Amino acid sequence: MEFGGDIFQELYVEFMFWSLIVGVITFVWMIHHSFVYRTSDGDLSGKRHHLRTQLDSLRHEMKRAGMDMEFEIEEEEDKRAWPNVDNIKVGVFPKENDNLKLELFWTIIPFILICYLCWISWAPTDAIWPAAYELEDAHEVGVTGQQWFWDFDCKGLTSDLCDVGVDSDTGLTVLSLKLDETYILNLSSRDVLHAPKIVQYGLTEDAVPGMYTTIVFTPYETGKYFLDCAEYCGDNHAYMTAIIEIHT
Amino acid sequence: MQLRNVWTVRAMVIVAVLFAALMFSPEHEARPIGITGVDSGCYCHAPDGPSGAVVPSITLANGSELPENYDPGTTYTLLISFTGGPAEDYNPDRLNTGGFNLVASKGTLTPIDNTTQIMAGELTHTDAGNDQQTWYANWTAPTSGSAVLRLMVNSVNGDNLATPDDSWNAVSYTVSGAGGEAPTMKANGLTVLFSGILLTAILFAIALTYVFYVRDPESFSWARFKPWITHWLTSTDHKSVGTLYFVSGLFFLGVGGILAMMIRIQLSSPGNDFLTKDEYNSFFTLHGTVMIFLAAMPLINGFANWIVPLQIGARDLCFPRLNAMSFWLQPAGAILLLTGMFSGMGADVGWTGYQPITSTTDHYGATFWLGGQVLLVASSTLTGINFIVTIATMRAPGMGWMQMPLFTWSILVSVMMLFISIPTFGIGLIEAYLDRTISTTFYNTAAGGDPLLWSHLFWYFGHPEVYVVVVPAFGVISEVIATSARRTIFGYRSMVYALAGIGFVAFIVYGHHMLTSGMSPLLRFVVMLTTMLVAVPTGIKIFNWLKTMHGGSLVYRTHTLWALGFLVTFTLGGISGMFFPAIAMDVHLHETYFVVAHFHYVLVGGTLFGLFAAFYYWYPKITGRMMSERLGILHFLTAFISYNGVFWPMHKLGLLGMTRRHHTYYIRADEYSDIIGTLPPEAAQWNFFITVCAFMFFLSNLIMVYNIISSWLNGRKAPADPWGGWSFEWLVSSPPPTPSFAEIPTLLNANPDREPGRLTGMLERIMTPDPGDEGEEAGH
Amino acid sequence: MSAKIMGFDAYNFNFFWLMLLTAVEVGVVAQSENMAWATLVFVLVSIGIVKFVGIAAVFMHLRFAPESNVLTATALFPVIFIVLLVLMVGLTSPSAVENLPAFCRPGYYGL
Amino acid sequence: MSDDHGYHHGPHDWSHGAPHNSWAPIVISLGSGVFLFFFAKAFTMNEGMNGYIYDSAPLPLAIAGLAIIFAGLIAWWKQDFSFDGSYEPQATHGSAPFSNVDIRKVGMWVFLMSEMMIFSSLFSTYIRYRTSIVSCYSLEGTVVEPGTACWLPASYFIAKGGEHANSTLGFMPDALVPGAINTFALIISSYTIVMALKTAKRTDLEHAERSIKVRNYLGATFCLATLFLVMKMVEWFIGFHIGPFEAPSLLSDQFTIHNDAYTYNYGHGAEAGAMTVDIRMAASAFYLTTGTHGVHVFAGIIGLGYMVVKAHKGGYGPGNAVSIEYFGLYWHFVDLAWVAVFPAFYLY
Repeated sequence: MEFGGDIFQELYVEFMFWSLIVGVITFVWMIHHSFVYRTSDGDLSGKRHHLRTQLDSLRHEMKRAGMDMEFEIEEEEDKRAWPNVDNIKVGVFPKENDNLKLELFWTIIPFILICYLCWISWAPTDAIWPAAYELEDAHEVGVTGQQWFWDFDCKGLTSDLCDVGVDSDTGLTVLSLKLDETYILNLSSRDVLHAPKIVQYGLTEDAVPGMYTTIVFTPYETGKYFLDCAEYCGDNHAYMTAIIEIHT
Repeated sequence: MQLRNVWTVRAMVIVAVLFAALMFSPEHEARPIGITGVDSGCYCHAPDGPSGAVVPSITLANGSELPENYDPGTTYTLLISFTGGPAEDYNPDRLNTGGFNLVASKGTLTPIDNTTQIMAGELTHTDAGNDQQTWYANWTAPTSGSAVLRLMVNSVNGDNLATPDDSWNAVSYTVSGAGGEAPTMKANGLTVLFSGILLTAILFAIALTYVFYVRDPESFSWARFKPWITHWLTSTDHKSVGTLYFVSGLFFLGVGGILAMMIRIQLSSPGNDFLTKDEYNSFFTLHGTVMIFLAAMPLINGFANWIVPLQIGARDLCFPRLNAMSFWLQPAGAILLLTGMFSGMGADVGWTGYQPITSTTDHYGATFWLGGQVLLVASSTLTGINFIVTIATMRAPGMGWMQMPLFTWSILVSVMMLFISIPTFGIGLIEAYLDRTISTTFYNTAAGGDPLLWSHLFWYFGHPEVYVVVVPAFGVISEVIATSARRTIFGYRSMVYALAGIGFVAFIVYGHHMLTSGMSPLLRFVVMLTTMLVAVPTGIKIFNWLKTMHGGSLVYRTHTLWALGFLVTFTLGGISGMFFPAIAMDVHLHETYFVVAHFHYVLVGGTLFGLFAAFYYWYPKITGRMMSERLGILHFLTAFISYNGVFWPMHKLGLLGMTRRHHTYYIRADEYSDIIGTLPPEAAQWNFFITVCAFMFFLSNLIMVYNIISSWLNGRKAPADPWGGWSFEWLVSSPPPTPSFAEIPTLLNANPDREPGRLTGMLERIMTPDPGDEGEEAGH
Repeated sequence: MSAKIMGFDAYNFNFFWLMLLTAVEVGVVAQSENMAWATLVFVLVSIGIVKFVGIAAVFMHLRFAPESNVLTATALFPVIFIVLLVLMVGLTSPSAVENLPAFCRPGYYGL
Repeated sequence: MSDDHGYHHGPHDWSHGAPHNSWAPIVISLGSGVFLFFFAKAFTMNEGMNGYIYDSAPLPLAIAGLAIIFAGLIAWWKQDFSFDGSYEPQATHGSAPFSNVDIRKVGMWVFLMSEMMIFSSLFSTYIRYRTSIVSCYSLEGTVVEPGTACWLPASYFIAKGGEHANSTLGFMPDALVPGAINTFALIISSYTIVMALKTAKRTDLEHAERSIKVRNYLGATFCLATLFLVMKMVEWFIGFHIGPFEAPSLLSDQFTIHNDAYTYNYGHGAEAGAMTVDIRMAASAFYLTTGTHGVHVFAGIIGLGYMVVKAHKGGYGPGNAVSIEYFGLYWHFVDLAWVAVFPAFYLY
């Protein structure tokens, strides 16, 4: 199983796909422009003709706009190493350079994209946050955080369904659960915020003192899984770990 | 031509050398044992407080008392034991009777049989040692200083659960040593930090003094020095205050950098003990706070102070004394923030200061940390008033809202966000401050307090805050790209609307920081949808910047390079940001290094790169000297590459589930080898690589500091308009006189016959001055 | 600034009514022993709003002054953010995820 | 370098010859730093042998911090004292829609924006807790788990008279008297300050006579503001024992932030009973919000003190009457905040 669980993987691949498309568009565009339109002072390498024509068309426009008075390209302006396409001048708000269609285009297209992304990230909501009525046959297990250890409570489930022990190699607390059973991990805390993070299944939820939060957890592979604390809780934050062992 | 062919080549060579150095740097071995487990064995079986029934004790193996004074270096065999409690009451067969945990402040503890073991530097029992009430261990006395042995035992009824009838107790013995303190051999994190800060401060002071000396030797007679220092302490001129902002901002950028370096040393290998847990926690807390509040925002304020009045053609901000005050509140706040560190009790709560740990941590530095931030809130409020009012009321004739330079617009938007959102943060801080002092109960869960209230108040401010620090960078990039491409910015209006859109959206998305926090599910759902909206205005801006280059003639100055670098890193950061609002992904990515990578890509690659671009762009205007392009390009190449080396791998680490704010991490090796979800061994190599790159990044920025100083002393004299910008700051000489404008200029407009769209027209009817007023003098 | 409301000087007029309303407020509360709290709250809120408007409009010169309109706009600018603040901070209560309202779920739409 | 003394353009501080440099900012800032530092040191509870203890030794230093702030304020005022309204800076013609509005007025309104956010944050806190914590007040007849945290609003003591419901004065609970007086005091003070503004603008009076009237109006405002704070102290700490009125203070009613086992007498007659509940949260919200408002009043008193002195020296005339208006804006806002705080915390 890949990190983060299956739903995460599916979404991740989808998002990566669109990210790559956006990234490639942006970077190709940027690299192209920053090479094609490059110059350096005192040199119009390559683009002189292109720019000159632009300049002439600009002059022509301004003539039509009757602005030749104000917008005569002056001597020193003309001697400048680079053509002043938009006739930028200190103290003058420069000629506006925009294109409503284009701007609307890259307002709407991203909007459609994020609508799609919202849609696909909304889809698995029921799987991540199941409604109460979907959890009638789920087993409730209490997980209480306290500086700095996890305190599991099987709430009277049979030791086959849920059992608490100590791992012989690492000395960590072990919560052993049964494969393919749905568990509601009922989180709370005795002192400060904690957050059990079952890394491999990509599940995190804060354990908040004074209230109950839940993680719905359906193990679908056997093994010993690592659980650590994802909400900063003091000195031994890093040592606040446990093991969830899934058996058949 | 020259520029591209010669200097870049040299820079490339240096980068190649750096990479070679990286490649041949000794490959790092994951520590064979990984990390060994929890060291909290002593709280674990007993939820309630200590009980007097249990009597722990430490004696020497022969039963005699511990000595008053130890002989340095000798090894004592300790007899650790306890009596009383459920171990004897309910536990006749003496199974799982209990355990202990012994901490020695000095000296070393060593197990002598299989009943005891060392976990994370503390001595505790093993499973084999579970069934007894006495244990033996060796304690080797330190060379000097008095040692405290703190013993905690618990006496349990053997059911492996934390039931109330289990109980524990603690006792400490102090064995004073012979002779005084000897220097410890191990590098103490705090010592290193303070040496670093002290070094930074001294170098800074020397550099500044040297610069001022060289620029004006006479000022070093006391007669001249006194008015000089008095000016800097009391000036309310926006330029002087801006310079003060730069000085303090750069200094604290250094401090935050040193903190980051120490964090990276600690993480360079799993189970590293370079920092203690306490130090590590305080360091990442203060790294965040210092970088956001004392480095990024002062630098932004520095540019805002310097450039905004020049750009809108005003002689100064409208409330200069308030402006000076909002600067001077910052050092005062900074001292408070860091006070705790000086006593090794710095705030250890993370820059978010989540409750209830902020109210309950025994590091009293946290109280001062809160107080210091209250001052910073006051400072930001004053800054807000000043800039909003200045930009709203002191614009030169002819400069309607839709003719303001984009940097001014970005400052206006960011200051608006800050100003509207920061009072909530202030109230949250005051509540927490009072909780810690006069013990009100806002975040005391026993009294019905709700820790999430703090998260709400904090993030209602905190999310606009991250835009507050990045939006000015947008403004800078807009100016730099347009000027370097010799074009007007593409889609000025859509840029403005995008800025405003970002400013508003910031307030309705803050909940995505709390998607796993247990806040109202409905609100979580709403922010999951709204958060993605942020992508639209930022996308508009990025595409407009790219389109601006089209048909332009891009000249590669240092600030151009930084702007392009900004485009790369900020696009990457923005894309990675799209992963969080999706709940199914956030539950995995929450509080992992993927988050760290994301917001460093946005804050360093966004804000800091933008600020660097601004430094190279406006330096000539501010100092009147041109900056060295050679050093600038060198700085860009080294910094950009090492920066990506630091933060790109963090994405991978985060996806693998490396959790942030841990002072160590778990490698899938040895006894962890069969535990799925611990980090694969190569993660240790990646962390080492990150550390090396982090140091390269840190050092590469010294190039800019050197560049600033050397160019200030002997750079070419700068013309009024070195880059060919259009806004008013290029109208005045470099450096600008005081007051900047002998007479207020009037902005001309190159688009007289432009018929606006419907929305624009409506806005313009409200917001553009009547033509009749053109050319009149501002003020009275 | 000597504006008139119904012939009276604006300040005096406003002052008179404010005093009266406050008296009513206090009186209502004094009698609140025998009064449904809904009524109490309703009275308090409505009187509060009236007093609010009175002070802001007359004493703070959001009426009867040349620049009143733009300043009123300035004063009303934060209202949207205040509404957001009260909605998101004041009126949400923390809860576990299975309490997500059904209409937020794909299953609710048979998806 | 302070070479632009008497530079007669630009902002308020530059005009009327006020020096361009000022010690006030750095002094005030460091003063507030000192205050916050030693306040924290004095009031941080350290774990002692038996429970938590305060160490009040640094308290004088916290007060010294306040003194430093005040010194900074005086430095500030000395620069403004000579301001006679000439060169009142106005928005440039270019800056629609604010063209020609006094800049200080805009500044004051922008400042009030952040004040609004401050009070709405406080109210969000209040609403969140009021709606999420079960209210003892509405529990008449029902018994919650003893010792649980529940919400006992201050109005239980103030509006309903709490233990002392049957008041000697027939029509209202005694404990409401200070709050009622405060409400009227604030509204009257709002009136007096606009009257001060109106008078200062009158051109039909001799300067001396006008100055006296203005001083009297401002003085009246000052006294009413002081009365407000005194009444607040009375209601919190001292209690109200005048004539027929017999109202104990909230302190003597045990309505304090440290009281985690408050004995609450609920119901009347048959279902009457008592239980211990934890009312610290209600008390915290009450004292923080009303305290914040009180701090605003205190700041207003300090400002009024300066203005009274200036008016006494004949400092106000039609030229700079607007200064009174701008302080008035702040003062009216404090009144507005009270209009919201009084019903929410004292009456309901």
